[in-house]
Amino acid sequence: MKEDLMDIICCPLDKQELELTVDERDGDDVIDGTLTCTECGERYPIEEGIPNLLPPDMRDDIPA
Amino acid sequence: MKEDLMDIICCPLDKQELELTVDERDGDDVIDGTLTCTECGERYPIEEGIPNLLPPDMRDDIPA
Amino acid sequence: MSAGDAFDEWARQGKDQGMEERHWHTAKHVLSQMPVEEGDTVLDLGSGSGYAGRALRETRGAGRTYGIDAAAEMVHNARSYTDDRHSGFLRGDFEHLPFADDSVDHCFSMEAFYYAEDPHAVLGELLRVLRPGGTFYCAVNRWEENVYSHEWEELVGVPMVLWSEREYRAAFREAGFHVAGQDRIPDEETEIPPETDFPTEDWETREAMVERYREYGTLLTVGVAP
Amino acid sequence: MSAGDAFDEWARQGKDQGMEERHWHTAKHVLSQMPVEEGDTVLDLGSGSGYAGRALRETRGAGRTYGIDAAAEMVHNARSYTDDRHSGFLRGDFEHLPFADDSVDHCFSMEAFYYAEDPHAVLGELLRVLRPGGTFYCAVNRWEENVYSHEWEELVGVPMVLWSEREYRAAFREAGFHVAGQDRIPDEETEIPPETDFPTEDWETREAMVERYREYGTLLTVGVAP
Ligand SMILES: Nc1ncnc2c1ncn2[C@@H]1O[C@H](CSCC[C@H](N)C(=O)O)[C@@H](O)[C@H]1O
Ligand SMILES: Nc1ncnc2c1ncn2[C@@H]1O[C@H](CSCC[C@H](N)C(=O)O)[C@@H](O)[C@H]1O
Repeated sequence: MKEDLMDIICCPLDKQELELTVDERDGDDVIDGTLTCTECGERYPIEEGIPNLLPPDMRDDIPA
Repeated sequence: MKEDLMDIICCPLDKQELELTVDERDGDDVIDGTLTCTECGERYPIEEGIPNLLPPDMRDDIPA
Repeated sequence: MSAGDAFDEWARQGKDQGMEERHWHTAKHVLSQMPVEEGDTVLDLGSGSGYAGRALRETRGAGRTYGIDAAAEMVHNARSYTDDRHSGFLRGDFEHLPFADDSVDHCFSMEAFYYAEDPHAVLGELLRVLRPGGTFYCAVNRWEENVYSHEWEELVGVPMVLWSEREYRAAFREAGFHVAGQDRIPDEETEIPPETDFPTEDWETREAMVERYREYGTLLTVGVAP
Repeated sequence: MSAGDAFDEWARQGKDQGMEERHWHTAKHVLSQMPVEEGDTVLDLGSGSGYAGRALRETRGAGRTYGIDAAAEMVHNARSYTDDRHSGFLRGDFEHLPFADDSVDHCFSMEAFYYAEDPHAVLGELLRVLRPGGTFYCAVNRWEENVYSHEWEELVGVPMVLWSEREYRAAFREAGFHVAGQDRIPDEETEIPPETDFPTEDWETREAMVERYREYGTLLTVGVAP
């Protein structure tokens, strides 16, 4: 995901701000990392450049 | 003009309410009459069933 | 000569019905998209023969439709074409609408908007009379991108607005409308003669005629009152 | 089986590209009507192969486009089809949009809305994320009036919304949208074999196939956030 997505994304549950932790990047493209809700603490993985912002109970695959 | 048009028409100049004087009618269809602005007093003719609500300075024909 | 005088003359010659027939190719598609519900009050700006109001009464259950036109003969003809008094007509100028604020649900206009002397005034008036959520369906086949429409001003003999598609959107927004969409509606029905008939009286090449009718067609801009 | 699982399977089989090809017949007309201006942020709900975002970047100068899709394989494929990182993709559920209030200019959705378990929730979420005046272009070819779409639920194996045109308008309004218009967009490109080839595997009669593609086509409902 391009880092400017941070301007507009939020936690799908409580719509609060997310904090980005980057594990791997390619310029301003975040390849691996984590988005953490600043309010509820829920964590959303970024894998292969794609943030997974499904509500946790819809996340069927094993998070990275 | 059908009389229920009175619900929504107004003076084209100052947008104030109009008062209807009927000279000839056919049921609720007003064939001949006058619409008078309750605010500025401007008069608008109804002829052959058709109200002429052009601003007076655009009215080129001789009013009834 | 004012637009009103020119169109009085047209109406006397019965050209209102010719326009209806030609414009219907496109107008029926435009009308069918309008979000008109049963009982709605709909305005037709520059109503000519008045077909739009009649159609919306018959097919969509509009409660009342009003055609407004500056030309006396147009309005007289329009009234004479229907017995349905819920489809009414009045003479007036669309830059000075004789309707109360928020009194109209939707407005349609076909091949009329570009005759406005002050098109911004028309948009301002419409925004005033439309209720929140009311739409303005503005169809014109004279506009910048349609190069074939540039010469009309000379033909009709009155000055005419010639905006681009972007300028239409900008002017709608400037007046306070939300722009919901913009589209070119092709005329699929005007007959285009075979290659061998060209040049015709009106068209140098078949290609140009196809482009004019099937590609450019009519520009529809849809505004929504906030 | 959830819609996500079904579509993961489809994406693995490369069916996302088949859908893109078929849906493009209609989608290009829908996209061209959207009032997208340079720099706008546009969302594609249930983005599949992601063609809509790519197209709006290339042809309309959209500033950023985001495709959201529940199926991991769809999103992975979509990302792999473009190097343009202003055309991004994310995995998410359109009933729980991960976007801030008023953060999106316009939203497009093709053949996806009817998979919603709670379609009213989708509309509510959209109204929240769209800025005032933002539009939702909702295109579906499964709806009540299109009788040929009724059997799909069985074929796809997941429950699917089946609203009438009127129900679409009512639900949009109930959510708080203004309804700007509604239209059936014909598919003029799907090839229809000559009379003598019927019945085919899928179609009893040529008439039915013509009705399905050329008359019903795809239902487009346009909502505008007040
Ligand atoms: N300022 C104005 N106010 C009201 N009507 C006007 C106008 N300027 C032009 N018109 C009217 O707009 C009409 C344009 S001709 C189009 C008529 C009809 N809508 C159709 O599709 O066939 C004419 O009847 C003309 O008299
Ligand atoms: N609740 C939901 N949230 C997000 N995406 C969903 C969803 N339910 C279904 N989808 C997605 O919607 C898509 C429908 S297929 C249509 C794809 C694309 N718009 C096209 O026109 O080709 C699938 O990719 C599916 O995974």
